[in-house]
Amino acid sequence: MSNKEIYTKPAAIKDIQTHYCPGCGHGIVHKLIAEAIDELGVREDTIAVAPVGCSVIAYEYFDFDMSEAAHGRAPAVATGIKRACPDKFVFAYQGDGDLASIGMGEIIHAANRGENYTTIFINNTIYGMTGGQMAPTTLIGQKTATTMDGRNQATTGNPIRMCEIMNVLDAPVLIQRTSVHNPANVIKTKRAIKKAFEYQLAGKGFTFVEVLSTCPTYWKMSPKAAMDHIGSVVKEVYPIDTFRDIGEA
Amino acid sequence: MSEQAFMTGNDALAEGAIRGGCDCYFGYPITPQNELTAYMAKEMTAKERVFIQAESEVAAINMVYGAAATGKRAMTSSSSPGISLKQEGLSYIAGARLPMLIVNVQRGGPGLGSIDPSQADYFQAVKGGGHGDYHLIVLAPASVQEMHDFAVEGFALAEKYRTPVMILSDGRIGQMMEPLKLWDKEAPAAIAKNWALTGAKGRERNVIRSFFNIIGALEENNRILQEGYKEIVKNEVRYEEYMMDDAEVMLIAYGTTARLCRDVVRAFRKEGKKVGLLRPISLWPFPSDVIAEYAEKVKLAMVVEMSAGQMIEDVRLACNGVIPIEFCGRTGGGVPSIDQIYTELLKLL
Amino acid sequence: MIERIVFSGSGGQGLMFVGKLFANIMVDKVDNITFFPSYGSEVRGGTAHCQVIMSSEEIASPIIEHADSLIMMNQPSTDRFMPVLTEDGVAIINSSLVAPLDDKRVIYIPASDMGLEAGDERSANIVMFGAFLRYKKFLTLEEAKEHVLKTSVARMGQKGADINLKAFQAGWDFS
Amino acid sequence: MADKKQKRTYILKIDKDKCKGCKLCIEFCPKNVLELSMNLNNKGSKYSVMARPDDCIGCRACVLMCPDVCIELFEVEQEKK
Repeated sequence: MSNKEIYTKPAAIKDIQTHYCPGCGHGIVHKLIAEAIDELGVREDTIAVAPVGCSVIAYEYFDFDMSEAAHGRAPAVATGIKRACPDKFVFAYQGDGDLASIGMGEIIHAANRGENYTTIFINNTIYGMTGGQMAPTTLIGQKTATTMDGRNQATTGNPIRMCEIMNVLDAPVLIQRTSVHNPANVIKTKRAIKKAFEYQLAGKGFTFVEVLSTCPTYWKMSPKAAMDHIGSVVKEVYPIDTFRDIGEA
Repeated sequence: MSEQAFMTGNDALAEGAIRGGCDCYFGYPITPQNELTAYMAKEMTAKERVFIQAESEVAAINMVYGAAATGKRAMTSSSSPGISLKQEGLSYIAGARLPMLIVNVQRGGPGLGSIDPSQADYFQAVKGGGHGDYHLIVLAPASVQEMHDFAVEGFALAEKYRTPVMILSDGRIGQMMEPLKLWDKEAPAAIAKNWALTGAKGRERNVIRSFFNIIGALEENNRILQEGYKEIVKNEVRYEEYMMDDAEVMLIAYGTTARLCRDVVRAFRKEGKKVGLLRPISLWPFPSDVIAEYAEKVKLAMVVEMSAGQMIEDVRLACNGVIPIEFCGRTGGGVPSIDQIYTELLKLL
Repeated sequence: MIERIVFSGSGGQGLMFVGKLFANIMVDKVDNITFFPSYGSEVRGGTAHCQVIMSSEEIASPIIEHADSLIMMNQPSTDRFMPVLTEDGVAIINSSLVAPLDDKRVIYIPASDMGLEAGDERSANIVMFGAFLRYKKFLTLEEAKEHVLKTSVARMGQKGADINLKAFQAGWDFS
Repeated sequence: MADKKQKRTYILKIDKDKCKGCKLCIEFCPKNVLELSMNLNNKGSKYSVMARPDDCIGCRACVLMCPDVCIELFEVEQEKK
């Protein structure tokens, strides 16, 4: 009697325990990225950029060359890397505070230049690492450490929809929002990430995958309840959709 | 026969960086260094090297960080307000121990200030500028020739110590044209960079970072930085002595004001007065030892700066109260005239 | 030897061009030379100017505090720089655009009108340049014309260069 | 023909020391195969165990939802007669 492998740990991720809270979506996305890199055979050509935020030490978990970037500056760092080494495979991993707040300028301009690297954008509607403060993506009414009574539109504005903002730019070739709130959507997220990577490898240009993810700790929910919350509430504000896909053209 | 040219300081610096092996330039417009960016736009593109006009100074320095992380020779240039914006990135670059070249063609401040020449960014350049315990190697050119030469050797110097190198110039040297000899040899050789991000092929992965979350790891990184700084202090102090042999009075100035002081020295010498000039070329590491030695020989020193008095603090530390240290300067984009320096020193004699 | 020259006019009158051309010609003929353009805030007040210093000794500052020669194309330039002209200096002034002064140091030349006559009023800067070089004897006519021709062809083609040569000759003959 | 109808059997290999006990695998399993251990792992947390292996249909839901990459899935190959 022998065992046939159906799923084993991808080589591009290290065999160590992450520091993420139990049930945090970061781990799921890390795993999907590692799988895609393994399947595309680019681990030894990969240079990735980790952001500031909960995933600041993503470089501890992936087994390929990585650079850390200052808060919000990952698109500029990735631009520098990719322009210096156009034959390398480059992606930046950014959270919503990093990308949609302090790094809004960098991401818009990297996208607008059509930089040929991939952005994986984790939207969990909150600042996790700093203790659960309001993010630009925080939902109206969502309670955070800095919106104790719930985010108030009148004083803090509205949730920023990054895919929709990206979609007014001419250069990006793939703009897609996915989610990891159930197995079917995890599979779709994996497909989106892999497609984005393939477009980059074919030199198509800027690719952007926004992944709706959870923060059970600061949403004050169980991991499962947090996943269900995406399905019932979060995705109503952030529609799961392919906003643009012109990479095949 | 070396190649002769007649260029502005900004252009000469740009050409020096190119001949020094610059692979990637990232900039953002700001006067009075715009010619440098424009020169790079033309020449780097023509040579199929990397040129990007970034969306901000912040982005430009972080693009440098990315390119430098791959082991390529990367640089940026700006002027005072823009250099302030780059401090975040510089601190990260210093912490991550990435070699790179940064140019500050100083203008008046604080704030938006003016576009006139200034030396008011001395503190920022030599005392860190950004957060954390770090230094840049800071070179202060006093001529178009030095703008060129320092850029040529800047990358190799940065690589030798895995540290950023800053060329601290000002609007006057950046804008003026002078004859110079262009570097006509191969770019100074690069040092093997086994730390660079090139893809983890046949080796353990590399990580470039300034974040160390394990207790003691940051301290260890800082210890490595400080060891490197000790080496730099030991090996890289640069200065020029002008008529200092028998000097009884020592002028101390760098860059534009040092040029003016040479004229002042000559004027006093014509009258038989023993005035000399000590010109720090490396502002960090600062030539403290040589200044301390002269403090034992001269009876007075006067520091001349286009600021309210910044380098004078390092001169005072070096002299340690042995002699009186006087100051002559102008702020806000004003440049002292030779007459002003002469008159102020004459009053002290 | 020291010679400190200010070229000044309004933006577009080509004084920066002439000053730079002059400095580029002289760079091989003198021990030390600096060229300094006005930039940014200095341009305010209606003058775009540049300064050339040539000296047998090293040059401390590229900024002129006392000028030996002025080439002044318009009224604001004249007003601004006449006060720094030395006692025995010379000012070449475009009388087409500047009111006459009672000053022995001034050479008046109707450069704009002469440029128009040469084929383009924008060649007035070259007229002034011709008059300046003839007066100062830095170059022979042939040498000067060769440089003007070469630089003008590169910048504006043969037709513009022909006009510039005509303008230069007119300036040279005037002084 | 009898072989084809034979029920497939799966094994979930769970790295108990990497498991943080978030229960996503348990909650998303359509066949209620997994449950939390009674014991603690070396991080002091309860961890997922394959409590009812016979019910596993190899659908990968647990593998997909695991944020800690600590579940691997194998199919037990029956020996051919």
